[in-house]
Amino acid sequence: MTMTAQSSTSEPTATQRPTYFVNAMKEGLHAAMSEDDRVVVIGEDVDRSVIGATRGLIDDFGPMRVRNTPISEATFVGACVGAAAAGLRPVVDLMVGSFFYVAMDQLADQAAKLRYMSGGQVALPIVYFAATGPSGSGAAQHSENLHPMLMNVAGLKIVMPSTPYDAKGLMISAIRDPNPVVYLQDFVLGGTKSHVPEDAYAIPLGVGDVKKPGTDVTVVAIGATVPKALRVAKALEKEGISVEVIDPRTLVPLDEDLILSSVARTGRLVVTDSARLTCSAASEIVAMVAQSGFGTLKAAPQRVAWENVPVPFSPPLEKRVLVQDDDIRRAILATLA
Amino acid sequence: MTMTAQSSTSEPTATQRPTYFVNAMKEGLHAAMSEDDRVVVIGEDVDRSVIGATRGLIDDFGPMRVRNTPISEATFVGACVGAAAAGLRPVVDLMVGSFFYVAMDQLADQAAKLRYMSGGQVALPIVYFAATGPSGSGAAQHSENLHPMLMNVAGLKIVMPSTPYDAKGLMISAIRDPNPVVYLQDFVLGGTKSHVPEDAYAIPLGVGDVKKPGTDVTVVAIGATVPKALRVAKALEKEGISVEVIDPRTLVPLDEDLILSSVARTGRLVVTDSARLTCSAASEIVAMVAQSGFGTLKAAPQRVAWENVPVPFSPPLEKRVLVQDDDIRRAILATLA
Amino acid sequence: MTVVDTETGRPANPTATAWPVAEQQHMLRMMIRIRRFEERLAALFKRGELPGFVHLYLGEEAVAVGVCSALRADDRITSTHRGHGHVIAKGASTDRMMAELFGRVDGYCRGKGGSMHIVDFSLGIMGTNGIVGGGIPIGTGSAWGDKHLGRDNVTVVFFGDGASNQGVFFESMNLAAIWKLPVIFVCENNGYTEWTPTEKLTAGRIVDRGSPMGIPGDLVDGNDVVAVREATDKAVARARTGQGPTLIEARTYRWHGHNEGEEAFAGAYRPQQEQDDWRGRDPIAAYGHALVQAGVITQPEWDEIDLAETAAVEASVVFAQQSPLPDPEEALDHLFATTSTGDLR
Amino acid sequence: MTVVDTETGRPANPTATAWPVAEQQHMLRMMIRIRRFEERLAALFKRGELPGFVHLYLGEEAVAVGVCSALRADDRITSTHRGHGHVIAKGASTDRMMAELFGRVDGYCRGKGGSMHIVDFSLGIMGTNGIVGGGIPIGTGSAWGDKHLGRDNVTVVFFGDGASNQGVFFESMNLAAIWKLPVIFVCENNGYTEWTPTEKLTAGRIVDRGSPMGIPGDLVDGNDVVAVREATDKAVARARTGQGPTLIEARTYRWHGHNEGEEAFAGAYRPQQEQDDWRGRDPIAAYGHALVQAGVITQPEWDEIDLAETAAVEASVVFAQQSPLPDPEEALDHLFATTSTGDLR
Ligand SMILES: Cc1ncc(C[n+]2csc(CCOP(=O)(O)OP(=O)(O)O)c2C)c(N)n1
Ligand SMILES: Cc1ncc(C[n+]2csc(CCOP(=O)(O)OP(=O)(O)O)c2C)c(N)n1
Ligand SMILES: [Mg+2]
Ligand SMILES: [Mg+2]
Repeated sequence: MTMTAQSSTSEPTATQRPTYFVNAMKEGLHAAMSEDDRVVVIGEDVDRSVIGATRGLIDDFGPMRVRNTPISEATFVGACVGAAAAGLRPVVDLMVGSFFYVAMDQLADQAAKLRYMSGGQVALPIVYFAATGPSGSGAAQHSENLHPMLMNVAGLKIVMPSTPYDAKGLMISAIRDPNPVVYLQDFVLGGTKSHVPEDAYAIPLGVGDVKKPGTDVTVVAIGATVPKALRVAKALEKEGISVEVIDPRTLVPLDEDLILSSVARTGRLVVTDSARLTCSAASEIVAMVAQSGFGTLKAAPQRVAWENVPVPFSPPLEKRVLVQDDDIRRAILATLA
Repeated sequence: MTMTAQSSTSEPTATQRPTYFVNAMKEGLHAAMSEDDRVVVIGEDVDRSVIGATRGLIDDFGPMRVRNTPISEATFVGACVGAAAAGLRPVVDLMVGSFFYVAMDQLADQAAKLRYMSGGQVALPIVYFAATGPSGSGAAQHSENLHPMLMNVAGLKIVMPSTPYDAKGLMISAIRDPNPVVYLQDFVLGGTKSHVPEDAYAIPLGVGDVKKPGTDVTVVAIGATVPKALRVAKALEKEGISVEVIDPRTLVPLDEDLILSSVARTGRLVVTDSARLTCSAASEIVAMVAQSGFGTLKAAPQRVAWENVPVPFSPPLEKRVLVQDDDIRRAILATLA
Repeated sequence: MTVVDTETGRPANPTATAWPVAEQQHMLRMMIRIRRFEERLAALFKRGELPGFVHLYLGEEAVAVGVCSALRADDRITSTHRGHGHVIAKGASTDRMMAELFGRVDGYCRGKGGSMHIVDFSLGIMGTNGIVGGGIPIGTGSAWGDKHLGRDNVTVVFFGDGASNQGVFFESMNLAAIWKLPVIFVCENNGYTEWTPTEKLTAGRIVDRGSPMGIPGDLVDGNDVVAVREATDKAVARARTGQGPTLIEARTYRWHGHNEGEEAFAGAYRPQQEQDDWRGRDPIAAYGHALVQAGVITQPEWDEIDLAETAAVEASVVFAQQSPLPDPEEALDHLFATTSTGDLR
Repeated sequence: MTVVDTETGRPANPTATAWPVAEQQHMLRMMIRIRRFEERLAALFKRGELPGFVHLYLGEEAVAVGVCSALRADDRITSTHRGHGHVIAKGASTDRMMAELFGRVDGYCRGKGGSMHIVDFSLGIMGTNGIVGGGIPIGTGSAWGDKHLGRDNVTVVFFGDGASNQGVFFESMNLAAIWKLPVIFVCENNGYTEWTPTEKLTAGRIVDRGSPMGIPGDLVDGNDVVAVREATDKAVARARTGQGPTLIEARTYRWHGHNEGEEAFAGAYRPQQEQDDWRGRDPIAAYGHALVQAGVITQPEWDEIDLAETAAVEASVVFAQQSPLPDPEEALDHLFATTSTGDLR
């Protein structure tokens, strides 16, 4: 847990520089490609990179290890299964999270299941990453967050960092992991900046992080809702309410112990998710705590997630659908009422 | 709610005959095709019907209204969007639930969203149905139940009946509904039999059904787990434990009031789902009650669902992964401990 | 030969079949409308006045107009992420388009859709689409619906060279072929899939991809509105008379980036010479001059059209800016229909 | 002309290139092994001894053997729901296959996979597949992996006529064409997609579907093992020497139903005459007699092979029945790897 502690509490050291989230991802990719030449990155326009995480990698690793694909998501997502079995360690840039839909069979029915169906004959080290979720009027077909769906598919690890520091360390772990990993960069976080060490480091999958310690209420926040929860927590601090903010960082495996032990101390739970409410990660975590930590709950656990509609285009409509600071604040206060 | 009551409590009347589940679905299809000639059924081998729900319809409605498609799920699922906008009321037999994966973009990103994205300009009356879930050693790629995923996709109504009576009435409502409806026939229920009225009747979407009244514990059961829950409830009756078994019948919209009011009476909740646990409908319902009915809960709510692995082939392995009567029984007793 | 227009007695465009003068002028007008609309969007985007991102159609106007001018009002189209030209050519109101792009309540989708989800079912516009290839099965299904219901409507499916590598393109051609559907697959090959040259991603000629299924392919100069129109006329005739689908590949070029603002990060991925050459083949200038040459239109008339369309686009911007933003609570409307007849308020 | 086998001095099969006698006998043996294995499964299924459902390969043996006999041990295949023949031809143990089909712990997947998920990576068998078309991208990726890693392995992707209407087939051909991948697409056209005649669902000839992408197509008699083998030899040579993919369409016929037990509900969907004609073209009888004719094998040797293979299949049934069912707790194993080197226990 040192690494975990470090990520949330450590002061920037000499070797750290302020780094954008997408560049932290790139540093992770670069480190993994440098340490293992079986690591290849493919996707649409990965040479120039629409979102940015692969931009410039081609200069160091060439067009065979940073390779543009046709717009054939189902095929290149599935091709990585065969390639991984043949000995590559493919990393796929799906560009935008919504595009996972096009490749869902190859992802959920092939990549996720082949190892299990074969009785463990093969390991499939593959990373599927994308910028995901709302980007600001990206509209319904460019704003989906599929982690709730993919959590229901056994066989995929799911990573969803909220800081540049975590983004780099989790990218390295995701690529080193011998299993298919879905790595989701919540779109709006891409341009956030914080201190990141220059050299490579790994953050283990399945270890959550206490982004802010607190005693009165536990807020589990996912992806883009983490900075929102932290803002709200800091504001409530002034009102004498001590909020603990936990970022699971990986949704599969999920650090249930960290969440349960926090709730055991605070007795109050809010889960805020960067996804539609129904069958969301927020629902899963609330249900998990309700079942395994019922005795420790002093008040009704609260879910804060998107409205159950597609993400609309117009700014005021989009704002109405997505999670706002005030929604989190109200939910926290509700657990204290 | 008379219909609801009727479905669970009414004695077979003169006009009712013992009917297999798949044949009840067929009666619903037949009634809907008879009342509206814009209703067409397409899918792979729907003329002869692999599962059975469309078998023989071609004799009454001909090859243009009961039409075989190539194995191109993404395309014929999406084609129904255009056809519905043009004035047809397509009903699609996807055959097996797992095959939804292949068509996920057209289902979740197009059919589910076009109406909303267009600001309500169009209604898309489409039914997508399939035999779904484990069928007995169908193995990982023929045993998926996708209702948890699809519940997270706003814009699809989701129907999952547990009795032949409900299967017929809900099929008719699904086809009459002006929206895309996913209708899931949990595979193992296909061969179950009960009394079904000969003439057409509609069971409204969004209205759950109390399959067995009780006072001590509320069990919400979904799809294939309903008969299991009823067996367990009857057995516990002898031990002096009164279990209320609720079948939501439609998961979107979900009859939250029926569930909350039952828990308000019993104070105890078990939700059993015919799906993997993580982000399942069971998680959603437990979370919903934990948030909205916390004060009424006397004990930790319990989820009973599949293990978080693909469905294996070998019978003892499959049995270990799926929900068994004993799992439900243990969960009920746990809420009373 | 010189075809004389019976209405006006003026010689019609010699390069074209004998279309009425009014129709030829209309084709020019529609290309100009698209041009001015897109130019205005480029400026608005630079000034940060448009939410989200936009993909402009500048330079490709002859494809949309050549195709849609061959369609009836009750024919349908499905479009792409680069769809403004298609929907304008199919008759969309630039006021309501602009309002939609501004996210206003008078927009086509009341602000819910934006650039990639512009819909007007009353005009047969079944939607631009945010998913590459996403509209192909939908348009194919629209043709199936019309055929099943005994109508003689046709549906045009617009898509790009990049979309020609999506499986649904082939699946839909196969379905259209075996069911003999009245659908026309129009591939706009602008030489690039985002920032990658088409030939690096796409094996062989797209126009040939239907031939194994017996679908005739027609390769046309996408910057020649007359050539596009004539190819579409043939395809429409086939479709309306029950002879099934046609694949048209129109070679063209986009003048602007894949999306506005890409200069910031895409780098230079297209040779300047190539860009200059294509700009030298401006489909509007070419057609306009041909019409002047043929005496179908005078330069003043042409200037008049341009002024009028430029003014109309300005008016659309004003219309959009004056339209209110939607009430946030509207975000919860329109998910499910309660009656089958839509409920556009 | 008569080719003489250098080892034995006996004339080799005149219809074939000069393959060693042992190899020709081996091809016959493998077809017989598949035949006896599938016949046994049919009987076991009737007696309700097999969990789940099975799709038998009877009548199509020449395709699997013609193709796989042209492959090296380290070449790979992806297969289908009708895959027993493919994996046997690629060298799978019938003991472990049978145990898998019985759901026993000595099965290839320890009972987790069953008929539609038989895998042996050590033999390059990347899996039968429950999703029609599902194996096509996987095999294409396997070829990409080998090429990237500088190996000269080839991968064969088996699929049916019905699968040729899945989008991934075209997408994978396109990727294989632009990346010049060492993959061979082998379409087994047995005339039916489940219970529907192929031509009712599939526009044009499948063998032509790669030509727009520059992929050579080879249409062969799928009941002639020599023809299949020769076509595959050509395709393998192309693939190994970096010339890219080939599409082979093998026309054949399945003797049994789409799946065992279908008689109960499918009804008669294939003309009796058609079935009789194809059974009259038994690929095993044809090749066996050709080899006897050519003096490559004697009738007693042939009978000997058949007896041995029949006995071996019997032994496989015993092996399977004596293998224990897996411990239920194993259901929770094998989801995630802890090391990259697999962990088959
Ligand atoms: C399924 C899917 N994959 C990727 C994208 C991202 N994307 C948007 S446009 C585009 C390129 C499309 O190229 P083309 O079809 O040639 O159309 P053009 O932009 O050239 O008009 C891509 C990759 C998308 N929107 N949908
Ligand atoms: C994606 C998907 N759709 C449908 C099915 C059901 N199904 C299994 S086999 C089959 C027919 C396949 O026909 P073909 O490809 O010709 O292979 P054959 O059975 O003739 O060997 C179908 C429709 C499936 N398994 N997967
Ligand atoms: Mg293009
Ligand atoms: Mg077949």
